[in-house]
Amino acid sequence: MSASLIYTIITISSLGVAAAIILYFTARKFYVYEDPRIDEVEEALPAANCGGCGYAGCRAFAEAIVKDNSLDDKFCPVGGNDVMKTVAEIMGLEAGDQKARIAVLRCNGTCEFRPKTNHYEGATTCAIAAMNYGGETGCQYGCLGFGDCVDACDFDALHMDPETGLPVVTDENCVGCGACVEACPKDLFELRKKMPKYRRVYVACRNEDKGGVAKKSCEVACIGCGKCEQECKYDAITITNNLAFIDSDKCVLCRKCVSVCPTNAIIEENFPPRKIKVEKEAQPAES
Amino acid sequence: MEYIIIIISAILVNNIVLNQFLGVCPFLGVSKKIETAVGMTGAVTFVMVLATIVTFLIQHYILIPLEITYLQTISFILVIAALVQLVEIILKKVSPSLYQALGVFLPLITTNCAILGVAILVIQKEFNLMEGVVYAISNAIGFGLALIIFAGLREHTDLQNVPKGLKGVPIALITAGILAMAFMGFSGIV
Amino acid sequence: MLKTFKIGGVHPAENKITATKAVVKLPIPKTVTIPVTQHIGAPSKVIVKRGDVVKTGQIIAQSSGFVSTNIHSSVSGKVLKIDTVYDSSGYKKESVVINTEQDEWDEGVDTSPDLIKHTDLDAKTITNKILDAGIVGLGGATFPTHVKLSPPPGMKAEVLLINGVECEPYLTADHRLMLERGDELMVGIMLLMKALGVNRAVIGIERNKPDAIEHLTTLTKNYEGIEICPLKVKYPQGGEKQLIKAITGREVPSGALPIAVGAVVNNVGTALAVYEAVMKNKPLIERIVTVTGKSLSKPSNFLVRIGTPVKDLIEAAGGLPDDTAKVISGGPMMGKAVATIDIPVTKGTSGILILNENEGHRKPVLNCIRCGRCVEVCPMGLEPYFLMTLSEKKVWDKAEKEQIMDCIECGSCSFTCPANRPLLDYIRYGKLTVGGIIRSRK
Amino acid sequence: MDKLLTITPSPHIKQGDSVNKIMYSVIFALIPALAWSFFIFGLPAVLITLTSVLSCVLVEWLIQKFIMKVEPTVKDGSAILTGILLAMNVPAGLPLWIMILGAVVAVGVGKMSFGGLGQNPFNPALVGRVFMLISFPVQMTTWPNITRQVVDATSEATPLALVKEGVKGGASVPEIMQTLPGYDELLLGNFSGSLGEISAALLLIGMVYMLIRKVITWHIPLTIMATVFVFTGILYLVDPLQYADPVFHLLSGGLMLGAIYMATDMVTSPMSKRGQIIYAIGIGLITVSIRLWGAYPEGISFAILIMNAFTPLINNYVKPKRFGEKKNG
Amino acid sequence: MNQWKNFTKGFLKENPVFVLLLGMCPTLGTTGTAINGLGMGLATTFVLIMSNLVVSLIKNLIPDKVRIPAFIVVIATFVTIVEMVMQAYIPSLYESLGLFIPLIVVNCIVLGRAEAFASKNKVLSSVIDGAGIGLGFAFALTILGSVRELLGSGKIFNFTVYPENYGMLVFILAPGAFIALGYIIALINRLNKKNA
Amino acid sequence: MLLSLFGVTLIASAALGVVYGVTKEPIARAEANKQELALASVLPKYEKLGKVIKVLPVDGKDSIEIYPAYSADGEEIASAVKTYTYSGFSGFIEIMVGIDTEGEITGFQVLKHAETPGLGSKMNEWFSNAEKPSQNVIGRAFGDEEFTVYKDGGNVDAITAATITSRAFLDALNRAYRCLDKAWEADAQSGATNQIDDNQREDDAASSEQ
Ligand SMILES: Cc1cc2nc3c(=O)[nH]c(=O)nc-3n(C[C@H](O)[C@H](O)[C@H](O)COP(=O)(O)O)c2cc1C
Ligand SMILES: Cc1cc2nc3c(=O)[nH]c(=O)nc-3n(C[C@H](O)[C@H](O)[C@H](O)COP(=O)(O)O)c2cc1C
Ligand SMILES: Cc1cc2nc3c(=O)[nH]c(=O)nc-3n(C[C@H](O)[C@H](O)[C@H](O)COP(=O)(O)O)c2cc1C
Ligand SMILES: Cc1cc2nc3c(=O)[nH]c(=O)nc-3n(C[C@H](O)[C@H](O)[C@H](O)CO)c2cc1C
Ligand code: SF4
Ligand code: SF4
Ligand code: SF4
Ligand code: SF4
Ligand code: FES
Repeated sequence: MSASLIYTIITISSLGVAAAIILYFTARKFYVYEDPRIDEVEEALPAANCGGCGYAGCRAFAEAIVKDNSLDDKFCPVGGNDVMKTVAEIMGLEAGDQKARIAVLRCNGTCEFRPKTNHYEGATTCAIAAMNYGGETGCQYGCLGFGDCVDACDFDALHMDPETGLPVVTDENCVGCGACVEACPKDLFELRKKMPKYRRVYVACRNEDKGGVAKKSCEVACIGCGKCEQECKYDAITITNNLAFIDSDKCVLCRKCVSVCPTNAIIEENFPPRKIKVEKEAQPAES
Repeated sequence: MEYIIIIISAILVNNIVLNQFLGVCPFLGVSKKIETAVGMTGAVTFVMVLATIVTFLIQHYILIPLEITYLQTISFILVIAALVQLVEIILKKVSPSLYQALGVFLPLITTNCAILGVAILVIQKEFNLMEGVVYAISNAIGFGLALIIFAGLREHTDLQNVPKGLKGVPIALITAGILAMAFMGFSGIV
Repeated sequence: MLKTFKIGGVHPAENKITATKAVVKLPIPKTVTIPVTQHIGAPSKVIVKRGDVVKTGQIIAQSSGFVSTNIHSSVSGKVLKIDTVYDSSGYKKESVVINTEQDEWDEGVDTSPDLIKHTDLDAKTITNKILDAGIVGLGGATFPTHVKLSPPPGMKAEVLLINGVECEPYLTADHRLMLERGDELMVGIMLLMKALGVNRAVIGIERNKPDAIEHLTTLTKNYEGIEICPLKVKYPQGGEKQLIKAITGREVPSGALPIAVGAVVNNVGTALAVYEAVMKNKPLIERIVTVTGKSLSKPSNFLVRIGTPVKDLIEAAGGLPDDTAKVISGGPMMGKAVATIDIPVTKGTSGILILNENEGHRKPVLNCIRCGRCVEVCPMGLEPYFLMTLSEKKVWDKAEKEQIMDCIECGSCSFTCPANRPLLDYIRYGKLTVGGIIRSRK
Repeated sequence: MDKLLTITPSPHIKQGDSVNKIMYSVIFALIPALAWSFFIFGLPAVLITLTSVLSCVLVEWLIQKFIMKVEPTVKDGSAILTGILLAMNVPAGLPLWIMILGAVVAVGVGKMSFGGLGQNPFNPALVGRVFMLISFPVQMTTWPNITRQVVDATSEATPLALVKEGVKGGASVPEIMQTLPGYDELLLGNFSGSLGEISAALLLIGMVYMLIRKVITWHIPLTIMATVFVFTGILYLVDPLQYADPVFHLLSGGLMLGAIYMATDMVTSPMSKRGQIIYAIGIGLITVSIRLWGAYPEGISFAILIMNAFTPLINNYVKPKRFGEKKNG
Repeated sequence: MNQWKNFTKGFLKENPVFVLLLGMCPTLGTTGTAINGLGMGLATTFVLIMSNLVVSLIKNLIPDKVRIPAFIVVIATFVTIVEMVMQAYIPSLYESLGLFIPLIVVNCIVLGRAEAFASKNKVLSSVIDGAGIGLGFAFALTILGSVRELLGSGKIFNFTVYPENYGMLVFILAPGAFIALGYIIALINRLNKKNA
Repeated sequence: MLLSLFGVTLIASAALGVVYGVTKEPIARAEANKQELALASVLPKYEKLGKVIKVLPVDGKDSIEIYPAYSADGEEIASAVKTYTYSGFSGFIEIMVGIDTEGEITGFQVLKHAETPGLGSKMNEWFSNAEKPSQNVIGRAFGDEEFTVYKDGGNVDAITAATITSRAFLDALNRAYRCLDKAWEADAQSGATNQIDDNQREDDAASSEQ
């Protein structure tokens, strides 16, 4: 028994130490330069080498992170968020302190405001419809309503409103990632500065047609009349190509422009109801 | 004949992943792309054979003579871990291209039950060294076969509209289950 | 065995209702709307302004690059406005709207019907005249013809192929043209041969136009170097690469132009336009348009001025039937459905097809059952079902590797799919995106 | 304009064939063989088939309606077809509750879990069959006695099983053969087996119909038959005492059913013709190997499932000839 | 950190089997019956707790370069101890778990926890972490074992629920393990999503 | 660095050695226990066991162990035979079977097997089911004929859908009896020496140990 105890100790210790020594010398002899950050990142990872990240082990994962210099689509299930945060620090990849943004839809062309002029039967994605023509209504700038943006949103912040045929942003969920901006072939989403209580005032239209034409195709189209531009004291509104745009970094939410717009193209959201109701009946309910 | 039985048994009948449940983590982990699966197969074959030889020698020339076979687990895992790292270091220097193809999978292999499992099974089944090597190679091939087929299936299902709840791992497991079911057709061949 | 291309292909019902209807010249409309993008390539630059008085055949928009061309007024009158107007693309395009006053032609245009057979012009001059006349391919792609006639350095055309296939169902414009304007066509071909410096031209015609084959075969006796090649009826034989394969047996490599195998392909309409431009100084301001459809009361072939509203054509063909579901600019396989008939005829308008409720709707889309029919019929040897899935899931790198860019958008795949999959819709989207990715890499 | 025009991208016309037509043609092609088995096995066969079809359709309908929440598409006939084929793969007299379980697995696991029609990598009916075979080996290999003179209802083994057992027991094949039905009977189906494996001739008639209707092409079924014929032929020439002759192998067991109706399932077989040939050769080889050396007397189900698993790989590496591709261009 | 949360996270949110998909081999290989699954789970729990304990104790004594080998030695030691103890006192379980006992040493969870948690945290949290994750693992194995046993042979923990004849053998065999786990994970994903 | 690693391994191995020392006995006891339990379950009540006899069958690689059991009065009442077969569905099966002096089976227990759960694995219950005489082997005597399954013209009902396992099981039993028979014969011939010589080409090497 004591003999076997001694053998045990000797065997294991010498195995361990021999392994360490051999490794040490081979490592020196076969040294290859590598980005030191790889080691650092690897260090931060749990070394479980489980392949759960989809890469061939922790080192491969670390290499991929350093090589791509980004953490998109990369996640270590063992380490979880904590580890990923550490990795982000090592890589200097922190999201910086950008201003919080939120997505708004610059189209209010609901079925009611925007009469249909044709009927589409092709593949039901906005991207494909947009490749083929201007859309089911007279407005070739407006929402097509097939929800590419909804599919693109990873945060459950968008859904299609079956009544209006337009996507609706759920303010609480939107993280301002911009996926919807990318996805919309009509470029209808804008990331605007996030204001307290999700309040915002914006021109919900992208129609660049001349006033008459625009109005004909959609009741709430911006006709580029310029009244809001004159009304705004903060120079937040500019008009280009018959279309007004409110710069969210300049807008102070005074809401003056809203009342002067002859077509109700400017939308205010999440404000308490005004004292005197200015025929706003047509506005869709806010989410 | 002995060898043929060992080979067929390890590859088809008692497939290491689908039947014996060894190496399931990499089977699920690196089967998202066919190319990765092929690389992994190469690496596993290499390490499995090497590890089987080394552990065989340790068992027969150290543990058994000293009557300390209860140290099997700890000494095998130590040796395998060191071996994998050694191979990795050397490969990186000697053949960067081979390293790119196989080496990146090496760390994953240390914690792959298949390697240690086969090393232990070779001892348990009382194979001699040659049989052990053949057994290791066959198991590696069996692993690779299952892995590559599975990778193909997963690339396929990833492009299908699998119901939301089953997307990803669940459907992969179900696919693996049906694959295992199909492989049961081979049972009894040896 | 009749010649044809080897891979894939389909045979839709031909429905050539208007094959026996002689071309009718339509009266000049009251106003014409002439978009400045009627061709592939850079839009032309408008050089007239509101209130200008223009003559028929006068340049109103100028070529703005090598791959671009001139645009001429098709009537004489006053420019009413320059505005954005819907065209068959479904988007508003910059257009010149002209109020017709009378039909006064630009100087130098020979409007007489006499056939002129001989000219001493050299290749360069011919090509320049083609550019001046604003000629683009009339086979559908509207690719500026002068570009095709100037092969890139190092490449040499060996044979000119004339596309008289007209494989699209319903359309008969080219068929009528071959029957009625055979001699002018032949001269046009001789001119193209001269411009390219080749001494052999082959006209490919499908066997469903036996009268055209017979007529042109007799004519070829008078023109040296021109042959007729009857072809089996199979869509999309008119596709450039398929036609080259069918006639010469050569395959244009993936991503390469026809010139890589020494071929240049032109449509019969293009050849006629070349004749008129070179011999008569007449720019491309009119074309033959088939107006057809099963429910239409008077399907016809018309000779119309560019810029004529499509509405006028339909009126002339008996008016829009009540059971109309779809109006298509072009043929049923490759044409574009239009949202409104208030659009003008452009250089690329080969036909106006009116589909009724029975044939004009898509059926519900089912899951792909992987029957492989789309693969079987794809003339490019692609796997449409797979390309669609890759486009749907946005796996662009793989789509590129699967040669999505080789798709010629013939629509055989969607046509044949038993599950009614919108294959080509997605493949087009994939091509657009992958094309963008490839360009941005360069 | 008072009426809205319809817009779709091109092409604007469609060929007439549809998924429904394809599925119902296969069902139609199966009718002779199915009717024959009803005649041979009587009421139990009818019950089994009804149960199977109804369960398959119901499972699909329920899953689509209540779990996936999409418009049910049972009308397309694929679930009915799965049900019929599943029934044709089991012995008449199988307890109905097993049949129902098999149908649930076939459609629920084998098909709907992957997203429904066309998305499944494995043949659903075979998933169901193999599931039943592994789970209920006893019931699945209890064949009703059809030699109607004998009164007792003990089970009768299939010809394949008899040969296999016999060879294992040391008898030589020619000896065993004498106790078996002749080729004419195999062809016409007067012996025991699953519902669908009793008459090679009627199955072949169905194949001809499907070939004419262009529902399937010859590549898969004929290659499988040829492979089996050649492989078993070679073995037969080597040792006729150990191995049965190739015609016997072709006509017995589920080979015909599998080769004609199940291996050809377009959803789970390769796309390109070259790929289909590789796939079919694989099925042939595996079938024979399992028949001769495996634990199961019949191997075609497993062989098809295994080659189903290879299908994505085959699709990945065996592409149709591209236009403009260098080879013989 | 909130120790209770630390403990319970292993059950659903960070369940090593259902969510993290680690240690799949024993998960599938030892769950033919509920009791085997439970046994395996507890054996692993023991190793997890002990190795977490020791690792967090010695974390400051070990230089980084040899950290992994040292951890492996620690883990392997406890695995061997479990092995010997089981062999001595519960030989029947030892036999039915077979190869999977020594294989605990390569279970990614164990090394992963040692590295990711124990080597960075205090002793108490490390032990709780080990216990939580380990019991989560045991919980998962027991569930899977019960489901397979129930469907396969009509029993749970050897207690007959319905006659064995109606059992679906496939669930005791390899394919059933994959399939059952697949559906369980789908279910758990759904639960986790609802809770989140 | 090396030192700390050395330290860890040192402590670890020491701990292991200690645990090994502690569990060595119980492990051995557990093994012995198992053996005893098996013996007790297959044999009728006995007082003490005799010397183990090892017999190497001609068609096997390993010897078969025979444990003769004696009653209180020293009379041999039965023997437990640890027998095996390689022809199971998954190969090796090891069985302890008790056979009394009349050649009747007093009990059996499957010690090791890898047969399919739910099929071949049912050997223990199947062949000892007292309600089904056609499949129960306990109480049956080995005679001139060996046990075979019905399918092969024999007299034992095979496990449903597991004929292969059943054949193997009976093969192991038959082997046990053949060896036991041999041992008895040798006993009868050469008295206490336990030396057996083979006249039915059964065996050539047999020896006895403690
Ligand atoms: C960017 C571009 C460059 C081209 N250059 C040439 C050329 O140099 N020579 C030529 O003969 N055709 C050229 N083509 C024309 C194409 O080969 C083809 O004839 C044209 O796209 C119309 O073909 P389709 O009607 O079959 O679609 C070019 C086309 C494109 C899009
Ligand atoms: C699918 C497909 C079918 C086509 N069919 C015809 C046709 O029937 N007739 C034709 O003249 N051009 C057809 N084309 C256009 C030709 O490919 C080619 O562009 C044209 O013949 C070149 O002549 P052009 O530049 O004078 O138009 C087709 C193109 C495609 C892609
Ligand atoms: C996966 C699988 C496991 C099997 N396991 C066994 C087994 O453990 N024992 C056995 O005798 N037969 C087993 N068989 C069945 C045999 O291969 C064979 O079918 C059977 O023994 C002969 O049928 P019978 O017993 O009904 O006459 C198994 C079959 C398969 C496919
Ligand atoms: C020629 C042909 C063969 C088929 N064979 C099968 C079959 O063997 N099993 C099955 O479940 N469905 C079969 N189907 C129906 C259908 O394709 C199958 O249910 C799909 O796999 C479901 O996605 C077949 C269909 C066709 C057209
Ligand atoms: S995609 Fe991003 S920016 Fe758009 S709604 Fe969703 S979270 Fe907000
Ligand atoms: S906002 Fe854009 S992406 Fe979203 S539905 Fe409308 S058109 Fe499509
Ligand atoms: S034709 Fe349609 S159903 Fe058939 S493979 Fe192609 S896309 Fe799928
Ligand atoms: S549209 Fe493209 S993919 Fe479809 S058949 Fe034609 S070339 Fe092939
Ligand atoms: S537990 Fe991870 S590979 Fe086996």
